[in-house]
Amino acid sequence: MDAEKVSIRISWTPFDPEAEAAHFRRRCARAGAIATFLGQVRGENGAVASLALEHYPGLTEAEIGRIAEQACARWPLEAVAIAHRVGVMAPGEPIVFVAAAAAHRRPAFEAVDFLMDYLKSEAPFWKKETGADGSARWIEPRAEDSRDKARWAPDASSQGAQRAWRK
Amino acid sequence: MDAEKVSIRISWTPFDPEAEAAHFRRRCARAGAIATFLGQVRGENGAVASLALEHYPGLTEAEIGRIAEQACARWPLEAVAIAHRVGVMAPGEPIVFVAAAAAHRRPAFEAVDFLMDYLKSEAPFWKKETGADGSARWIEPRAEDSRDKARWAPDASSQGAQRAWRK
Amino acid sequence: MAIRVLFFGRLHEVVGAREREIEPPDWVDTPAALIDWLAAGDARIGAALSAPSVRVAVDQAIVERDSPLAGAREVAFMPPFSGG
Amino acid sequence: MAIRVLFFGRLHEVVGAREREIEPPDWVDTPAALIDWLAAGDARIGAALSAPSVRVAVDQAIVERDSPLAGAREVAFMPPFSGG
Repeated sequence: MDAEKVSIRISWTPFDPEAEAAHFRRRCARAGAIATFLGQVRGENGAVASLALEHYPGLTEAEIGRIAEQACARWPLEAVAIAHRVGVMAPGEPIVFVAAAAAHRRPAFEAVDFLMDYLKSEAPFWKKETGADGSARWIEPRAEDSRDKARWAPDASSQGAQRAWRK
Repeated sequence: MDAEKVSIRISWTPFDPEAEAAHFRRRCARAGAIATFLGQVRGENGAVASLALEHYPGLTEAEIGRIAEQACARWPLEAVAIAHRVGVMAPGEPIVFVAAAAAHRRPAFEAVDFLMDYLKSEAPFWKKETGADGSARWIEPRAEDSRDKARWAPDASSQGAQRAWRK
Repeated sequence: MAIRVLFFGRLHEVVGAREREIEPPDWVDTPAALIDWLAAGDARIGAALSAPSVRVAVDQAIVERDSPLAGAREVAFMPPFSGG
Repeated sequence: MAIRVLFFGRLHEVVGAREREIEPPDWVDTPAALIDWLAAGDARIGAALSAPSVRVAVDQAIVERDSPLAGAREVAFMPPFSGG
């Protein structure tokens, strides 16, 4: 993996998305375009009390590394950062932060979009939501998540997949 | 315009993208998804000395407001922020910061992508680049920028335009 | 009545000014007529302001070149935008 | 040789453990055979581990259920991922 380009962090404690963003920006001050995504725990108007995320230490980092490598092979990226929280989180807390830097905006946008679709369904994380009423349920990928990921297949007709980016 | 949802800022002095992001996040702590884009002045390996951006005070804010309104009508957004620098900038300095918050990630991504395409070609800004050799040139939209914007037309076949988002 | 005319981007370099206070004659009743009047004696200015890519705003609203100019206080000539 | 078996997500609730140290007999030479052995006497465990949506990793590499298990130190059963 291109270790200079890719940074991956799994955190058991809350992380500060703006600190991650500032750190990332210092790594790629010459990039014209930086796209980011931040996922936060949804409280669903009080219906959700907490979210527990578990992962498979070692394999999770390796699989995220593979996903980031695919993004770097597909788009001319200057840098990629992925921070992912594990453990028990309260509504409003950051779960995932993804950033991609490139010379121009389209590869940066598409890479972050791609990374999120793959983190959702190709990285070993498991989410359990506990409701305000004490009920707990494991969250499994939605049909929408598979459709989103299918956009990146080599033969997909979506604009995201059609563009060929050269390094 | 939905003034509670939309924040627009034109700045003659450098702005701090992470401060903008932190402020935005405080406004939408309940959003599950926040997508951002940051544009920075490209130095082109020393070929560019500075970038001067002019705007049309009053009309620029109004046109950005119209663009943000279109985004809010098209996607179920919780908040939108746009910060745009004007004046003379050095390579590496932030030019534009766009953020969109939504319950889920696709509307947030698509709104930021849309906002950038429209800011490029529908908001009254003009860029003049001064080279390290002292030469100056006005920057005009590239063919790519029109193609990018065309993706959002009602009859475009791109995935971005095909999806119908309901409030 | 006096009209303030603004020239943005490369147009201010062609015209040689960022803005002008003018008092045009009565026949100048549309942006198109204003271009003819401003360009009198300088074909380069005429060509620059008439380019199809140039947008015109009257009192901070983007309009067509044949819109009425009656009562306008501010007219702006805007070459292609390049924000973001 | 002892194998450490990991059960992630809802599987640890079905199995009743996050991990188990086991010493399976020689005929347990693939993840599929390991499932049969682990599920002996508990059809619910068998059904949960056999579900097509469950992925198997051997020594931190995702593999098919009929891959060889010889020499494996760690086997993980992983229900559908839900990261991000």
